[in-house]
Amino acid sequence: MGNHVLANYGEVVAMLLFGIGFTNLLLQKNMIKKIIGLNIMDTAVYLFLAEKGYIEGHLAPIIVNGDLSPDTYINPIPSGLVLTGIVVSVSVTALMLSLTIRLYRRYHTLDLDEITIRLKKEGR
Amino acid sequence: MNAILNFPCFSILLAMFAAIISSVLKGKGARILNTCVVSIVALMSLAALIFTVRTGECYVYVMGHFPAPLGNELRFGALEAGTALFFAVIMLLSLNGGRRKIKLEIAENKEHLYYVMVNLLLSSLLALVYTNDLFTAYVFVEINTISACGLIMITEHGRCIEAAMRYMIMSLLGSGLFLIGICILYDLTGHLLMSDIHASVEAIVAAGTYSVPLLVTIALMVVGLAIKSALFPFHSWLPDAYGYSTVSSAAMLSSLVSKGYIFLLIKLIYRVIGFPIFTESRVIDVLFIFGIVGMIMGSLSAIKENDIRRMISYSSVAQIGYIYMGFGLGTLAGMAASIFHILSHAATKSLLFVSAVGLTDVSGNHKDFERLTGAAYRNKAAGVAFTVGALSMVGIPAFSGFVSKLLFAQAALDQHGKMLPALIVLAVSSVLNVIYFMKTVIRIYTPVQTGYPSIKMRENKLFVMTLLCFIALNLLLGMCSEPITEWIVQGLHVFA
Amino acid sequence: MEEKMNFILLVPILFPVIAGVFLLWKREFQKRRSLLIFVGAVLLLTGAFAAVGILGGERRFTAFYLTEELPVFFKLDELGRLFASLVTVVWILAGFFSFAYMKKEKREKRYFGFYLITFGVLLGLDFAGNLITMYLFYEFMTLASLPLVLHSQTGEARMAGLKYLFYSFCGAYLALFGVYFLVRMGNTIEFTPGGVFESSFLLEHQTLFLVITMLLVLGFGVKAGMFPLHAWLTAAHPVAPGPASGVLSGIIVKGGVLALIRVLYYLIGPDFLIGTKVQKAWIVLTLITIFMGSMLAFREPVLKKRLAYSTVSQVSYILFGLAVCERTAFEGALLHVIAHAFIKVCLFLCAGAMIYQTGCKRVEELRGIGKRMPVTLWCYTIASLGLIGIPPTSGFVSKWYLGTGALDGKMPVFSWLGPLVLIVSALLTAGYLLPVTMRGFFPGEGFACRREKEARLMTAPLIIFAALTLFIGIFPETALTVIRAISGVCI
Amino acid sequence: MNAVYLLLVVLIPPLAGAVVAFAPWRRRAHWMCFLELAVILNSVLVWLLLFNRPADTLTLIHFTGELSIAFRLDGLGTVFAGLVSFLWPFATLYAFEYMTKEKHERVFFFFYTLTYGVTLAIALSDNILTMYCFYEMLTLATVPLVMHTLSREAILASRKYLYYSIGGAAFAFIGMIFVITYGDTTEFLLGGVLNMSKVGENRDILQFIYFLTFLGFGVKAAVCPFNSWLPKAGVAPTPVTALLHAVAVVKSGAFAILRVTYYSFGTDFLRGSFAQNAVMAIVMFTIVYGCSMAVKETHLKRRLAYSTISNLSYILFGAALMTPFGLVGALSHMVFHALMKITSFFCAGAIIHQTERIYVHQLDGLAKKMPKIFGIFTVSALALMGVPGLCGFISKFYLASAAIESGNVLSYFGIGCLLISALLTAIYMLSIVVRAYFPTGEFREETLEGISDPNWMMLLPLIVFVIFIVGFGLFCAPLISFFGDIAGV
Repeated sequence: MGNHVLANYGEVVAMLLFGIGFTNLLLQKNMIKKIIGLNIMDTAVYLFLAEKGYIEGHLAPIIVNGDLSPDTYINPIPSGLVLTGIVVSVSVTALMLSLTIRLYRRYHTLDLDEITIRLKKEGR
Repeated sequence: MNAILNFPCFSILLAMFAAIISSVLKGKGARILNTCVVSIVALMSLAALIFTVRTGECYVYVMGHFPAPLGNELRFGALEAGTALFFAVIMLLSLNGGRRKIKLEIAENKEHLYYVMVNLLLSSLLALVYTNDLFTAYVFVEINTISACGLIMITEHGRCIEAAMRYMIMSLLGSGLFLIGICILYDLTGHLLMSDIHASVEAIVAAGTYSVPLLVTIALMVVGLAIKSALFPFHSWLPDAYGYSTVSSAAMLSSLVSKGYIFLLIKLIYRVIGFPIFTESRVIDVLFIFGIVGMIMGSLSAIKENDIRRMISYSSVAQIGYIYMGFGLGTLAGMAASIFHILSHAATKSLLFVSAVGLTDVSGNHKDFERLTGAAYRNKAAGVAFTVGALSMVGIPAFSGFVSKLLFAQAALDQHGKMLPALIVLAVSSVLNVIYFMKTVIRIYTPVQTGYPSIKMRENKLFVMTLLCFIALNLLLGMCSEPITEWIVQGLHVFA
Repeated sequence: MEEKMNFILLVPILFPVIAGVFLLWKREFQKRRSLLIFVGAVLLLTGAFAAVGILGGERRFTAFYLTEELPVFFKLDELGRLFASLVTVVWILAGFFSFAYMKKEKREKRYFGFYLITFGVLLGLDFAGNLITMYLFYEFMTLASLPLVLHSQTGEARMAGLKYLFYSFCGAYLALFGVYFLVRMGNTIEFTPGGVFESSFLLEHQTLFLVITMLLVLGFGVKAGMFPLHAWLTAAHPVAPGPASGVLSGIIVKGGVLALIRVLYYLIGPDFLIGTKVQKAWIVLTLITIFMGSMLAFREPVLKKRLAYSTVSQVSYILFGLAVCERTAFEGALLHVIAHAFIKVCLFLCAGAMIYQTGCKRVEELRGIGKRMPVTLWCYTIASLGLIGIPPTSGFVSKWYLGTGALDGKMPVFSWLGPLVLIVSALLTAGYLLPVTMRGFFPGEGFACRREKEARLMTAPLIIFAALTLFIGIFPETALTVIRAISGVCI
Repeated sequence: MNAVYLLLVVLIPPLAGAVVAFAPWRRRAHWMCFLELAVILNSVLVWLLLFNRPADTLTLIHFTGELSIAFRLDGLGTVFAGLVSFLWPFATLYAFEYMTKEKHERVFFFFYTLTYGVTLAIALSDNILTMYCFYEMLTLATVPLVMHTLSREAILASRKYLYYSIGGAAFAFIGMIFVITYGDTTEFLLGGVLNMSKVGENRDILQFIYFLTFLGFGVKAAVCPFNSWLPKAGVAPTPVTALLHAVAVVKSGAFAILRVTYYSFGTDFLRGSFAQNAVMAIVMFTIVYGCSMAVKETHLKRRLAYSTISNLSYILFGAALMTPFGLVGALSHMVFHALMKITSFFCAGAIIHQTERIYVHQLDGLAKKMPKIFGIFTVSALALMGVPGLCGFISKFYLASAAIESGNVLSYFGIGCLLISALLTAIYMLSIVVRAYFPTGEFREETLEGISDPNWMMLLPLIVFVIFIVGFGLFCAPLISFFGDIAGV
């Protein structure tokens, strides 16, 4: 067990980070902190993917010198996934931030629960 | 015939391009474009459906030039085509039914943006239905989330924004879990295409290795999708989001968005993990329990609710519980029943939302029951439609809800361990449904003297026509269920 | 010829019923006299029809079928004859008494209407040839006599009437439980002396039959005022008009007795009962009733209520005789049926006459009544003696038979306890009845009053009843021949 | 006759009702005549059908697989259809007169006749699914009738009615599923359709499910824990309470239970099981409970409603005996109780219509002013008590003898319950009669000025019913032997 953990420390770190991000997204009251949690979570996934795709001693999957042998490069697909994921994450973060700004403008607080309570009091 | 094989891909692309074009159009243009696009998608899906039902096969469409292990694929059989058709039809009807409210509630300079979101939603839904690639699925899940969020917050109502925020948070939690699940699965199998993953998973199971990671993966992905489709304990965002957004959004969210995720889940179960492996895992029992708890709790919350829209929303929670209970039964019949219920609930719930708005319109836009008293006399079409929807929810024969209840019950009989709880919860939940839906129906048919004006049917033709279509759809599902269930079973057979 | 004339059994039943319904349905008569003539004619005619039936030979008649298994069937046997003649005599005489008595009451038409209907129903009860027919008339008897109880329409009367109704139905339904079983289990429901069941069959279902019998006894016992369901009797009988309470106490309670004889001696068979717990329980109940009735009568100040309690006690003499299941006792019981009928009607009519004349209801108010109404009080006295059981009245004979029968019976305790209770009760009877006579004739010092005019229509029936009491006491063989014929086939 | 007529008799009433409700009518008399004629025509058609029973089945819609909506006329259906179609024209006639004082008449009559069609459909159902469908439909068709007055009380009552009925149906639904799955066929066949090889080890579960189904359908038949809707529903106009809540609706519940017991699960399968005992215990309790509540109740219509609760359980007692004789008893009480209860309800309705008195203690001395109504009421009261010579006695007799026949000790206690209930019936019915005929001293006749018997439209049905009550009481051998044929005695 211990061996496995040591051998795959990258994955372990990724999982820990994922957990941290997830908990933050779930439990933080402050919306900005939630968004940070979201980003930590996403980054953890990318770390995991990169770790999985990396092969010791191989090059990044960019063809240089016309070398087409697969043994030269690391697995390109995880890298592609990471890139795609980053795009998604960015857009989601942007949307979240814009929502946060709206709410802050309207209610002058970043605490989502407080906003909810205030809305309930308004009764609409 | 080859042209038809392109239709799924075309429809996704069409919707996406329409979204892009809409962003530069005025409100009216965007509206017309959207209507055309949805109709065309519906027609294309219909063609695909007829084609696939006739051939009874499943087709793989390769995107770009890379073949199987590397490239991206679409795959469609009867089930996918039919679902796509159904989604398009429901979307068209929901939009038409809420057209007036969209104009009223959304600022004029933002109307086109609404249609951008709708188009995006359509394209992501279609992609979820058709794709054969897990990572693509993830990307479209996120697109779906973003567009759904846009649909919720477009009215700029304070509660909508708050609801959108909550929705986003829950969704992101869900998609985060889903994503990490994909990654681990990829790590285990080395594939992203569903069919290939399936082969590897079978090999892994046959070898008896990696059983824990596999279980974790299944759990992560299922829980992720369950959160996104508002299964019971994860439903906190739902009532606000459905209750305060504009009606078309609410109808689409409840009948399409969550159903899209559920469809993806079915895909996951059948095509990625494999049905036998899935049924052997414990996850299925968890789903079953959450399903039946959701059935009861959703209805109980609905009974307490004093706001018609929120009540319908809570009813959605209960209905999603039904669907998950069907999954949880772990039989083909249960799965078929769930799929039928996806259709029937989508048709009924959007009908309810649309007609509820018709009722609140003639009650000074108030949604509490006190003010809704007698609303059915002021807006007759909405009253009738709401009654039909309610009866269907309650499970009165001749309406679609009855058939799904029948299918669920029959499916439950094959599963000994789960038979009695499933049946009894089914009955209890029907009783609860009766309580809140029939209470509402009686309320809206109780005449009182109010100052609210009534609406004549002539003044609102589009609305009435939409409701008629909804009712017809409901009766179609209820009366002619035989071909539909046959189609579902046939589709399930070629699905994997 | 016999065959053809069988429907004649229906005539005395239907004729008064139809006449009664006609009377109820018709508008008020112009003159009271015409009403009386009509009623009198109907009474006499019915009497004549009944006499034709009673005196004729053996007759059987099936009127119709309720269902295939349930014929409404009439049959005249010795027991039926006995009861029918009793009813006829008493009814006609009490009817004539009513003519005088009802002068002071309102709603005469209704009273006489139901009086006639009840007459017919009672004859039907007596003529009934099988269980269902009897049950049918048994229920109708309750319903038809209810308006008689309710007649005065005071709050008290209504309460009493409802009490009467509910107790009666309670009894009827208790019995009906047994009736269902008897119908279902037996080969036939026609009354056959000695019972219709094979003894082996009875033994096979012994527990069941014991339960049934107990229920039947309790159920029909209600009508006969048996403890524990006797409370209606003392409420209902006194509130009715005088003659009505007379016939209620004298005749209608005997409906219960008849029903008990029918089911026990003609369906289940007395042999089954002997030595069982049910028999013991029944005897205990009757003895309790006898004693309790007398005690309660003893401390009752209102005359009519006192008489009602006396009925409770006296009818249980009859039931005791039936419960012993012994021939002599059975004969005594039947004899007491006759004796008690005449005596109790006579007593109630006397009480009615006193109330009519003086308005006094309580015993202490009746001081010196003998001076005012000597004829009435003489009749009262004779009847009282009869009830106490002093020779040469009929009560003595019947009680003698009851007592000896009980002693002959082979029961360990009851063969001496029973007669003892009878004697104690007789003493009590003397205690509660004779004070009226004594105070009536010997009011004591300083009592002055004049003799009042007694209506002849009232005194005549009284005298006849008193005479009958004496007659049977002196010539008991007249009745006993009939009774022996019955007991001969039954036991 | 052709099986298509089966569909016809189901369809005529709703169509006629729709014509009445939506066509422009000039005068009340016109549509009244039209409706009455339509109802009579339909009843005549039904009776023609009963005498020339079509042998084949009429299938309308295929749901899925072997499930279909189909009509067929068999013995049990004959009884119920005959009963309903006999009563309906009279009830309609009565309703015309009664409803003169109420609003929204035409809508009322639309639903009233609609219910006729639906009830017939239940009677004519060929399989359990069809029956279930129309059973639900019946609830929906009758809700508007209950809430007719639209008072707050009526709304609450109809709500309760809906919750109870549909809720009950939800449980009955489970039973239906089991019959569909474990049966050879979904049709109704005397003796049951369960396939024992399929049932195998699931006997206990199936028996439990039968119990659930019984309770489910029992809601409409007002079985004890689920009976409180029935007295509440008494706020409806009297023709509704009389015909629907004493006959059509509640008897549909009983009919459904008879169907399920004798024709689907099968008595051989159930007899002696714990389900039978449980069911019988509940029924016995209801018999006594209903009567006791009736004694306590002072509102006239509610009292009759409680009486209905108790009497319905008589029918169910017959069902719970699970012998052919039990079926005979149940059927005869179904028919006879319908006659008796509709009569007493109509009398109550006539009293309300003429005097607007609704409580028992207000009825003092009324018999003098309304001799016909109270005469008829008395007869119906006596019949309900089970006085021999009236039809109530016959059905009770058959129930009791079936109970004895069955040899089940629990059923002996059932007889006891029947008799206790008969006593209580005597109390609550005769106290009304006594009150009306024998008012006490404080009563003043002047307070009843201007009250009289109602007109012929109300009286005619009552007189006809009374004739039948007495007639069946005195002579019912052919009817009983017909029931015997149905039950296969």
